[in-house]
Amino acid sequence: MSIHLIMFLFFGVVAVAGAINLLAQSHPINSALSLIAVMAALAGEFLLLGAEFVAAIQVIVYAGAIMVLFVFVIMLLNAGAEERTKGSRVAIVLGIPGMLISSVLVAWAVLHSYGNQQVFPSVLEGAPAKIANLLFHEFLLPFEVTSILILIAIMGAVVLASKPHAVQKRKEH
Amino acid sequence: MVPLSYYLVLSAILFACGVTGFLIKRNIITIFMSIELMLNGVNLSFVAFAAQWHALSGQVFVFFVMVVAAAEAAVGLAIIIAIYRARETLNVDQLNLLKL
Amino acid sequence: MPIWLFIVVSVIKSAILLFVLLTSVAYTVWLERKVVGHMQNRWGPTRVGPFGLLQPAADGIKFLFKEDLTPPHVYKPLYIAAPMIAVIFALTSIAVIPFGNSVVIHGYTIPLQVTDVNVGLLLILGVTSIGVYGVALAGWSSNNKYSLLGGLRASAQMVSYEISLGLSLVGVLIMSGSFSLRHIVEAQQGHFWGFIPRWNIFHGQIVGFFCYLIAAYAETNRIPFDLPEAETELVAGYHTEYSAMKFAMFFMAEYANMITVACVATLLFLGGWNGPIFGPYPLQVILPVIYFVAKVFVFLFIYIWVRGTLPRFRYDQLMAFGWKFLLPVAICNLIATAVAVAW
Amino acid sequence: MTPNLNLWLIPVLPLAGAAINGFFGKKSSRTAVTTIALVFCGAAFAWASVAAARFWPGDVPYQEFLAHWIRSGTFSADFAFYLDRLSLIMMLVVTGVGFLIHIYSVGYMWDDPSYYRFFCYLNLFMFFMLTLVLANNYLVMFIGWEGVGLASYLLIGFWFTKDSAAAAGKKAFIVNRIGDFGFLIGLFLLIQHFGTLNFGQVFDSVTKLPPGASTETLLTTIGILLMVGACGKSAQIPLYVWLPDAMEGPTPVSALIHAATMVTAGVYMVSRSHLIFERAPIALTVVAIIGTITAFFAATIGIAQTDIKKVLAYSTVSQLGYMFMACGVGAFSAGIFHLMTHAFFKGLLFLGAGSVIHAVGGEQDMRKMGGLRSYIPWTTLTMGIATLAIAGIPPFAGFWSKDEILYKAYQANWIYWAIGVFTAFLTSFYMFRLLFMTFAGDYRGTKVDEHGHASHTHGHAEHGHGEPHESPWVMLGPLVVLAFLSTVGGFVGLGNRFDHFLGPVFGSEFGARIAEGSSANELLLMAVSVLFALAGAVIAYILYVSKPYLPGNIAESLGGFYRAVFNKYYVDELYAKVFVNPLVKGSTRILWQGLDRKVIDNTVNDAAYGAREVSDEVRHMQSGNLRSYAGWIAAGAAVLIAYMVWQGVGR
Repeated sequence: MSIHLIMFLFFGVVAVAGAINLLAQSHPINSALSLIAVMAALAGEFLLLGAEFVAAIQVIVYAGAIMVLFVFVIMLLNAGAEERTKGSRVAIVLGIPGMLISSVLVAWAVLHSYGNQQVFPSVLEGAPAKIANLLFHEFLLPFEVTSILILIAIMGAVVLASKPHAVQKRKEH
Repeated sequence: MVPLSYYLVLSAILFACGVTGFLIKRNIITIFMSIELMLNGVNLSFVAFAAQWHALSGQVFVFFVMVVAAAEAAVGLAIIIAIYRARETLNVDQLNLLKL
Repeated sequence: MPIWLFIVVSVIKSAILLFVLLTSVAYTVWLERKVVGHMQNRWGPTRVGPFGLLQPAADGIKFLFKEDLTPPHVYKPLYIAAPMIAVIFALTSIAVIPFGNSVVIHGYTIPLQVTDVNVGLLLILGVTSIGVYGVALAGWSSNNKYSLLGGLRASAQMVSYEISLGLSLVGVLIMSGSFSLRHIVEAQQGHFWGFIPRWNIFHGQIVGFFCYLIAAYAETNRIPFDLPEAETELVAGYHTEYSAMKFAMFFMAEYANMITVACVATLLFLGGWNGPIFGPYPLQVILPVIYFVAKVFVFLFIYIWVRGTLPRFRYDQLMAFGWKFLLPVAICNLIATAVAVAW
Repeated sequence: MTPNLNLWLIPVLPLAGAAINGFFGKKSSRTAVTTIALVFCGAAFAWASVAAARFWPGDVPYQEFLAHWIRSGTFSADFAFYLDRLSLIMMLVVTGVGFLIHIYSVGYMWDDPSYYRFFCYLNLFMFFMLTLVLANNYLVMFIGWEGVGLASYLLIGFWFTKDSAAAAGKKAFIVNRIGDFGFLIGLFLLIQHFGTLNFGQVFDSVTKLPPGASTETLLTTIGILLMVGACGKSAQIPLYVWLPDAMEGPTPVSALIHAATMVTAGVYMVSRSHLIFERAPIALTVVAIIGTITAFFAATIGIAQTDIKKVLAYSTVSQLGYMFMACGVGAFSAGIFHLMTHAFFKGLLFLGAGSVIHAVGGEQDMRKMGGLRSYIPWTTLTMGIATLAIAGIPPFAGFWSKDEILYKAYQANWIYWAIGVFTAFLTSFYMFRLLFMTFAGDYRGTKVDEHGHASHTHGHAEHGHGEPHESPWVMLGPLVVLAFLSTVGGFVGLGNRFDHFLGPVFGSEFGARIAEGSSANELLLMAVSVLFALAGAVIAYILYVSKPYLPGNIAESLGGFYRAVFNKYYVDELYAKVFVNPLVKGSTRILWQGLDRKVIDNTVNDAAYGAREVSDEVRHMQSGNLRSYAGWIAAGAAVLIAYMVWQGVGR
């Protein structure tokens, strides 16, 4: 067992445990914390794969910004524990088996076609400069488009989250 | 060295957990978090493939996924706040009318 | 270097660093009380030891032996985890900070740094951004409206100012072309016209420096941005319900964060350990460390100075300042730097 | 090389006028509309004159490229213009006569409520006609060809509230489609065999084709198909029926479109394609026969018509027949010569007829006219000149061109000549009949002011006075100009000058053939045709002036034949029985009740019904519950993934 495999298993177990805990917990703040754990573990996996920059950004953006937003909203709305309401039978009858079937199929297909191919992370260095080069040359258009997406998202968020009478007031001015 | 398929299977497990969360959770915020979990699972696949094929584009894609996730979180959480204001509940089983 | 030796050296380095850090945290508290006292025409601590120098030890003992009170209505797991999260992430980030050149012992080159990672700066940013959970969760799990408001304010404030913080650093990154703190410091060696040091603050990043300074004050919840714990409004904000060692952990986290911020500012803007180096070999190793510590001290002094001078912002002023002034300035600085470097 | 002539301006100027009037005319004053229409049309004429002057002498064709249009494989068609001596004549005739008729229309249409619409259409017509004339390939020509059809349809049905006008417009449009169908197939054959529609390239390829039966068959087929198109546009047998009905349009329209310009497009197209026809003798013979028969046939109908415009319409058909006869015997330049003079005198006749109708307040029946010479002297004078011209009395324009055609026809085959001369006699007869019935004798119309409402809905209702009255000078001016042209227009053909002028276009061989004819022979033939024309005039004088009771007696004695002629040989009725009714019935039975109702409607209804039934069940899926949607999505994804895995493994 190489050190890589051990690390992989460690982070993988943390990630899966976090994901399952996300499902098991009834209080959203616990789910959020589990999700942060998953993200941190995934950052570790990224490091193993040689993607240092992606790992750092994963922590900063996902764990440090997006999840803070989630926690903030949970705190703002003072969301309590989940109620066990009778919702949809379809979700259980169709969804769960569908999900199981597809994951089994995907896992089988992946094992079938990739078998024991090894990953050599040391060859590929996710150096920020190289990624930036790619991002600002080959992917320049998508990059600019996402900037517009972000702008629209900001405006949408401001409009949606403003209280209705505040919007009304702003219109009157 | 770790086989590529391990990463892919881990990614699939995380994705499946996300889907399950979407199916069984009632709290709309938790459901939203399940979506983030799915996105994370996909990101792992991207990075693993990038390492496998020595193509940095895979990592670049992770950035795009993150940007989309951030935008989605901003708008989605704003929507959740708006819904909560109108209905005073976060339970999706009770949010089944297609209007506020 | 064999692996066992590497581990041993790392452990020793970590231990020393942790000791130094905790000590300096304690004495930063002392320094603050002393300086603010003098600013307010008081003496500050004088009773315990000469000049009150043993006051930190006395404080520590008091914290340790006080009753650790857990209110009954709190959400316990997070109530306990929150101060730990805060202090752990505050101490972690010091690991990647280099505080001097390398030492050569028995032919082995040992960098004065716990670990040198390529993306060291990003690591610090990531770890500090995780640190906000400590504050936010403490506020939420206390189940107290003052604490909750403190936690909400903290999370909103830190998410808002983190953007300006990051953008103000990008200017430096563009100039040095690396995320490694060691490289950034090495890029600042030399002088202009023989006497002005080639530090980034003198190298066009003066605006970036002040942006960073302001955003960092907000990130560490220090005056004038200490809204999360504004005692005149929120009793004590997020740590209203905390006492004894748990409270001490928040205290330590706050001061450790201050030190980290001061270290980063020194490394990025003030040339790190660069300075006039002379004398025999041991002096050549020790002098840079002294320069580094001196610069960090200046920073900490400014922190305390500001605290003794400025009043607190109102919350809406804080948000307006962050989004409508600081962020545009940081972006302009970034654009200007990029244009200058590209030219 | 000739300097850049900016030919594109010539069609585009009227288009601009049409656009401005079409978009803004409704709110503008009549003066503004008039100004726009006249200025743009006049500018086109002016620019055409300038271009002609700069192009002179123009023995080398001028081409102007404007834009790429179609680029598909090896085939290409461009927006490009082509100017040689043939299109030069056409361009000048179209812009010149068109401009005169625009001026005339100002007076004629002044009281019409849709004044701006009229000028918009008229300018639009000018645009398409000039595109047709100036095109450098068949495709651009086809645009103009279809465009003038459209303009003609719009203008015939200008008073669309009147049923007969709307029906006449439709008839013109549909009959023209039959011809266009042939034209299109001809174009397809051209593309198939030559891979281009450019005039120069097509004619190059045609001349390079090896002689032989297959070449002849191909060119004959193409020629006959092109002739079918020409038949439709130029109202030749069997597709002439739309032209008399087209007289429902305003009289200036009849003058411009259905006498002077559009109907001659077929002649122009056949002349333009002369290289194809010259190598296809059978097609050429077909052209000649159709032309001859049409000329004679239409003339006989013209004798018995009482409507002043109908007489002129059949006369137009007949004269067009002459032109085709000329083309058919290979005398293309003679055909174009007649085209030009015909544009002058027939335009004049129609405008004069319009003036007459205007004078008597909308009445078109010649039996209710008479003695108008004292009321409208200028119209009488100009109409008289035009009648002399069309009848072929020297030295008026029609004599020269008609004589040229008859001479050429005689050289080809004396039967053409015989029929042609007899037709000339008939022409002279019915034209003088028209003249005498209208202007000679005493006024037979009622002098009360009911005429305004009697037959026309257009703007003469305001002229509520009983006396016939002379038209305003804005109408008489063009009449005078055209009368002058009808008088002297023939002299350009003196001594075969016209023939020589078009020599570069139609090849020198015709010049040679002309030279070999003896002038004595020509003079004899000339004398014969003039005699016949004079005979027609004299007989008309006897019948309609000195012994006005005779025509009725003759008509009675002829009995059935007279009725047949009077009813235009029942051709319309025949067409209705043979073509139209079966088509309408078939469409009703099979297409409407069978296909449309049973197949299409039922399919649509059943689909809608099925959709309702299915969605009635399926809508239960749409519970509004987010998690159940997620369940459906997960199940669907499972199916898709299973399919993809199966596919992947199957490979």
